[in-house]
Amino acid sequence: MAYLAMATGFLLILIGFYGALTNRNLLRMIVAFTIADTGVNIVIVAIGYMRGRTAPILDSTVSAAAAVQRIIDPVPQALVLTAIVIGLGVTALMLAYAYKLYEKKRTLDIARFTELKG
Amino acid sequence: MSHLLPWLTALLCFTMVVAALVAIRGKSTPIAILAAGLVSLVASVLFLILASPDVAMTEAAIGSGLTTFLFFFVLGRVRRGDHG
Amino acid sequence: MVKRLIALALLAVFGAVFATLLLGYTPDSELNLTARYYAERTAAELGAANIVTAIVVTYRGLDTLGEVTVLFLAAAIVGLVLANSRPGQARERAPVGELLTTGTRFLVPMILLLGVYVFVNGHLTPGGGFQGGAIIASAVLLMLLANPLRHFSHNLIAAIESLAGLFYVTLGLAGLFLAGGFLDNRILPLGNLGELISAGAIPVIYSLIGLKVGAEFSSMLASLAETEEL
Amino acid sequence: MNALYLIAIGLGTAFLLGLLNEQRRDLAYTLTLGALTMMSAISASWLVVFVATGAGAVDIFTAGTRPPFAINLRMGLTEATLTLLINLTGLFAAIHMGEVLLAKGRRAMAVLLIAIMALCGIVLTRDIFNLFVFFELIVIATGGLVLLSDDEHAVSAGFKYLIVSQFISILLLIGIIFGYHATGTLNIDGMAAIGAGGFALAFFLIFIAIVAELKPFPANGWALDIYESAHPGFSAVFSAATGSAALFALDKILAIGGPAWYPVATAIGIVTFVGANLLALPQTNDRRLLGYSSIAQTGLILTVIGQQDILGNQYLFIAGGLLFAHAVAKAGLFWLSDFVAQRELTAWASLKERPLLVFAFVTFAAMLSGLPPFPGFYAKWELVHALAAADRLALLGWILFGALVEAGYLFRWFGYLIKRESDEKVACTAPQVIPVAAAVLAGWALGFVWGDLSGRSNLLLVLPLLFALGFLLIEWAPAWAKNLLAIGGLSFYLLQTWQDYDPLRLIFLVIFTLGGAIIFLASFHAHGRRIGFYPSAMLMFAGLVLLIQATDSFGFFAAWELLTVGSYFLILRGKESEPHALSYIVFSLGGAFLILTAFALANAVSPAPTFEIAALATLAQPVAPWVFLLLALGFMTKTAAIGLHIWLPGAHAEAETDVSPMVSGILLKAGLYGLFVLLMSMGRQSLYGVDLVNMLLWIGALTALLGNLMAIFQEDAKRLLAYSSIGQMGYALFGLALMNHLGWLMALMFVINHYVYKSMLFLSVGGVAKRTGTRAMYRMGGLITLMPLSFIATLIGIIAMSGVPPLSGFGGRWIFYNAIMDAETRLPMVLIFLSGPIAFLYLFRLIHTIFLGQLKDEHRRIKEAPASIVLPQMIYVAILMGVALFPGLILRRVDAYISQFLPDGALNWDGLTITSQYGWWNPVAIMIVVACIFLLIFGWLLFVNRKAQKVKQFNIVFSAERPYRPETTHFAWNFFAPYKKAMGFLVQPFVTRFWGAVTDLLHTAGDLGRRLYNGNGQIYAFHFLAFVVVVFAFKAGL
Repeated sequence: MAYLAMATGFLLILIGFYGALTNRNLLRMIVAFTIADTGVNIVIVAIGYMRGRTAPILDSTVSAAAAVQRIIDPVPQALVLTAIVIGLGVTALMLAYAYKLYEKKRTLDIARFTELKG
Repeated sequence: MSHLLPWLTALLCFTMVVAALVAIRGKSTPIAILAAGLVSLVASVLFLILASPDVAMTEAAIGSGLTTFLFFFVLGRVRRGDHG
Repeated sequence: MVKRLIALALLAVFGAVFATLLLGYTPDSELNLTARYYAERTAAELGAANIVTAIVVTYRGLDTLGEVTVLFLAAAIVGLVLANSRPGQARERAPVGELLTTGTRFLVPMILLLGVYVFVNGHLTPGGGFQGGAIIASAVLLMLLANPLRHFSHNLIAAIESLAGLFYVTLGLAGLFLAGGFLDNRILPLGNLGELISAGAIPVIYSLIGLKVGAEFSSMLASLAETEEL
Repeated sequence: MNALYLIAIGLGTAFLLGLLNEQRRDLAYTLTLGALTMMSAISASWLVVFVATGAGAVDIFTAGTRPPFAINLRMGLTEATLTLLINLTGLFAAIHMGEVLLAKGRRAMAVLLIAIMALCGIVLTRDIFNLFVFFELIVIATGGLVLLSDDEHAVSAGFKYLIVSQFISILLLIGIIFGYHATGTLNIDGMAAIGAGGFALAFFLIFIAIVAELKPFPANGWALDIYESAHPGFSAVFSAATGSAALFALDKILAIGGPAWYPVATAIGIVTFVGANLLALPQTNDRRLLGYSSIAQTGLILTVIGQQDILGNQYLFIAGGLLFAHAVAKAGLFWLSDFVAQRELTAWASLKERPLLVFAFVTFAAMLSGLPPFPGFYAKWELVHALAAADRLALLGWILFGALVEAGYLFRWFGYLIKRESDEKVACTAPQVIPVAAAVLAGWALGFVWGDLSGRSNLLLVLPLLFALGFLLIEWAPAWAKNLLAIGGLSFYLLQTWQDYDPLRLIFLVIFTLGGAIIFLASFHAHGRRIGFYPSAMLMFAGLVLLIQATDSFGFFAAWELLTVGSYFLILRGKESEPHALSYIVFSLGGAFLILTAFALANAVSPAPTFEIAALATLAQPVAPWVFLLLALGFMTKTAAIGLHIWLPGAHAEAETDVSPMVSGILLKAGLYGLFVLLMSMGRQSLYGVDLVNMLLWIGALTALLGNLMAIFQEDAKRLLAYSSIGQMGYALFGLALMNHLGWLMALMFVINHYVYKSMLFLSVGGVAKRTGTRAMYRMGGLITLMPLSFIATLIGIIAMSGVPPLSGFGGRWIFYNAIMDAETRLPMVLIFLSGPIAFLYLFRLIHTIFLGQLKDEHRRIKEAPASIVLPQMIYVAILMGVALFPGLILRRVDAYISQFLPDGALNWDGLTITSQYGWWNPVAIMIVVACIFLLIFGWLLFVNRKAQKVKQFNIVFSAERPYRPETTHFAWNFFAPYKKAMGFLVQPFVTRFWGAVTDLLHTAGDLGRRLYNGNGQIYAFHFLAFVVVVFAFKAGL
């Protein structure tokens, strides 16, 4: 299951990369990046998954003493939380940029913003 | 129940890949945004299966919820003025 | 077309790299050093039932502080980027349906409450500051949808955001003086595992995070909503 | 104070700003500055503690838990220094950008604060995921700060940056999580303890992501756009602070990868260094150029990081020296660029009205080029030595090549600044000046610290250099006062030290000091304050005397660079000297790099902390000839041997009246001094069966012949003299390369004579040019009666120089011909004999065309040259007479001294008669004979012409049609046209064309490379991914 999830995660990353490289529309590029981000998150979570164990939350079913045998690795989950939020921050920023760029030239085609070069 | 989980996982994964392809190659931008949101949403279900409820909640609320709205806000501003 | 072929060729290499990683991956059968420590010690040391929360808020609290800062930055910059765009003029718009307006009045308090519940219980159950914050922001979103021209009090949002942030940093520093180090949650009594008032400062910090994140999301949404339609 | 306060203060203040009313911007700004000051103070206090106590690094734990279970930070000497650099850069950037920050409000200030805080975080953290978080903060903050610019393209630049950052952060995350899976920890030290062997692929992703933050060539198009369009206040942070933090991050994670990854870092670094410098060459936009230069410098430091396996405990000294020199200078230049209204490099000419800003620019350019006394100089020295010791010569070559290209465009830029015209006014406010001033001070302070740390002589404690720099402080004084001080200083130095030297060095010392003092007499003609002249000149003289003083290779090389830089500034002062000064500095630095390499090679085979110059004599065999070759080539760039001569004519001819004699009469001798030292200690060397000394002999002969040949076709009097110098240096080189006693003696005679007569001729011709307003000889004529003293000086100089009796030149020739008889090689001798008469051909034109013939109408009212210019000429006349009469005064002792090295063939000094094995020479007798002949003929001429009638001048030039080029009607124009027909092929500018082709090639390469950057952010993403693939393949193939 973890393999499948991880493979899907990698596939999503590649699909996202491909989209970001081939779509000239700014918004579509950003969409592609969110897909790649989701892919990364899946990969990270999948790495921490351990067959037959439960979420790293202690409650009536998982006591503190038995935790070591019962729960999955909590670290990747903590990292993913951070990664998701950071991803949103960057996406929001890129969207604001896209809006600003559109405001200037009334186009979303990235190939039109090439004044700086060389 | 548990023997169904791998099949469910496979289905979810397949859905995500298809949705991602739609988001990348589809003609319409709004559909692409929605497809990307769908990828996130399905991913959050996958996270639940992978025993990560915290991540699932976050992904659902932020990844598929807020992000999609942000996209639509910008798309709305941009599209209405798009005369070309 | 050439571009696509090059992209495919490049990504083929990355695909190979990823495939190698994937094939080389063997799931752990036991928790590794770090995870084992968290599994064994979190309850005793920090008194939090949700280990992920303990890690997020305390053990890797510096990351989370950075993460909150990322949102703060993003909100500030989105505001900055869009500050030069003229604010939307009051134009005649098709009135929003009454259902939405009434629904909003009814739903917003409920959503806000839900958000608070999520982050206050972050150390016990799944969810926490970020999820709760996002839920709070969705209430704001709903209000924006119901009345697009409502100008949000940026000052109020900014004040909530800043106060939450300041308290967060202060609590972190308090850890330096009162406990073992920056962001140590043991500045407050740990209480009994599983109770609402437990896990030291974790619920406080996570609530602050929730408020702050909610304010930041709201600020971003409001900034975007208030821009002029091009 | 706990280092966590760096983060807490930065963040806390940023959050606090949100509470303020948007209207209270002053308060917000004050808070921002206060926070940055506090952060700087914290870093500074740590630095003081580490330096004072030598304490080790301190680990700071968070969450009350030990790593690897919680994130920890580390504060050590390196971290303290880097965070201080970052915080100070941030503080001064905030001061610089005050206006913009106030206009944009508290949000912008908060973003800046967080950026600086995050940079500190990158430096401090020991957790790899935490590193990622801080990097993301930097990405977002950069995205915000780019927008502070009023350049509308900044938005697209920021977006391109965000695109690439997304790719980078995804790769980084995957690398981190697989690294975690393999090691079970996120702690960098924990990972390092386990090693990257088990997760090489994951580590590759981490590595490449951090490398990408360094903007490696060619995956850096986005960074250049940011440099070009962002606010310069922020670009300084982006270049100095972000670059430093990212480099340190890379250094940290390389601890995980271990030595297996050093070659990869080196390869990326050197490709970046050379590539970015080449691409900088054709740039015309100042900020983009600075961007390229920043990237190049980062590449260089990356190379150093990759070479840490051989640098040992010098690693931090070298990397730090390069890093700080780069950071301070680059920040300073970016801030300085705000004073310039337009973005073309040539627009910087507007700064030249402000000497202090020019000084700032010079400081920064010198720091970047690794010139003494700045940290980069010491770092370069140690780096080159370490590379040579480890036999990594190809890398060494590329580093020096890149450095030369960089120095080339920096000094070209400085040439624009000094020589171009600009109507723009410099607008600078106090808040903008403070950061620049701080950077200048920091630069000099760092120079002092690095000199102190170097374990070698601290150049900023060396008296002659301090004396020269002291002139900077008294630039407000009138020129005559400074002139007095300069003369006094030179004389004092001679008086104080002359006993310390052997006769050979003493001769050079006298020429450098007393000779300089005499030329300075001519400088009394200048009025006003003559800003820039005295520091430059004294810098050159400081370098010259230090050269004599030097006993080890470090002192020698430092002196060499000092005199090169000083003379460059002097030469640049000439009217049309911009291109010539540039080619001078490029050739000289190229030569200096060869010398540096030679010393490093020599030191590598005979390891010692300091390499004594004398130890060249005992150098082991396989290396010795190479050292010899490199040193000889280096010195010959200074003596302008044929092939390396193209900088000289313009540089000497365009220089000011009193500068020409300095650079010709004195500076050239530095090269000869080097050759003397070289041949004296190394003797004959052969490489692949070729006798290198024999090669020098040929070069000397050819230089003499071709230099003289080129001289005869000149119309410009000073150019003529300049070419003649090339020829003369050829003679001296030839004499030295004869490797016999008389040859050396003759070369020394040339050293003295050439100084005297070339200084004299340059002064007299300069005086004439000053009065007539032209240097073209065909525009002069008949000045003998109006400028009699100049005439006498010229006449004496010519007689002396052409080597006819009775003056000292003859003595030189006499020894010379004797020397040739001693030698075995006949063919180059023929060339040397040939060039003798050729010299006469051009020399007589000086008299014939300038002083004889018809007086030009417009010159009727001309007066004799100013007394201050004539006075030294008269001194030279006296010296020439003296040396001619009593050559033994000097030569005897030298003769005895040379006998130590070449005992055979010494001269026999018997009273006034000098005897060699081929004949004898009595200078006094010759003088008497010649004087009698002269008087006889002169008397006879007077007698014959006693009835001669004076004829008024009658101008027939314009009697008929107006010639298209009036000069063609002048008899002295193209005087040697017939010879030119016969021998012109010899003086075709082959060499000039060759070097022109080389520079064109470099430019073309740079231009082609630029096409890579087509401005499309998506294409830059392709570049990045392709870069990753190439590095991957490189690492796989390693």
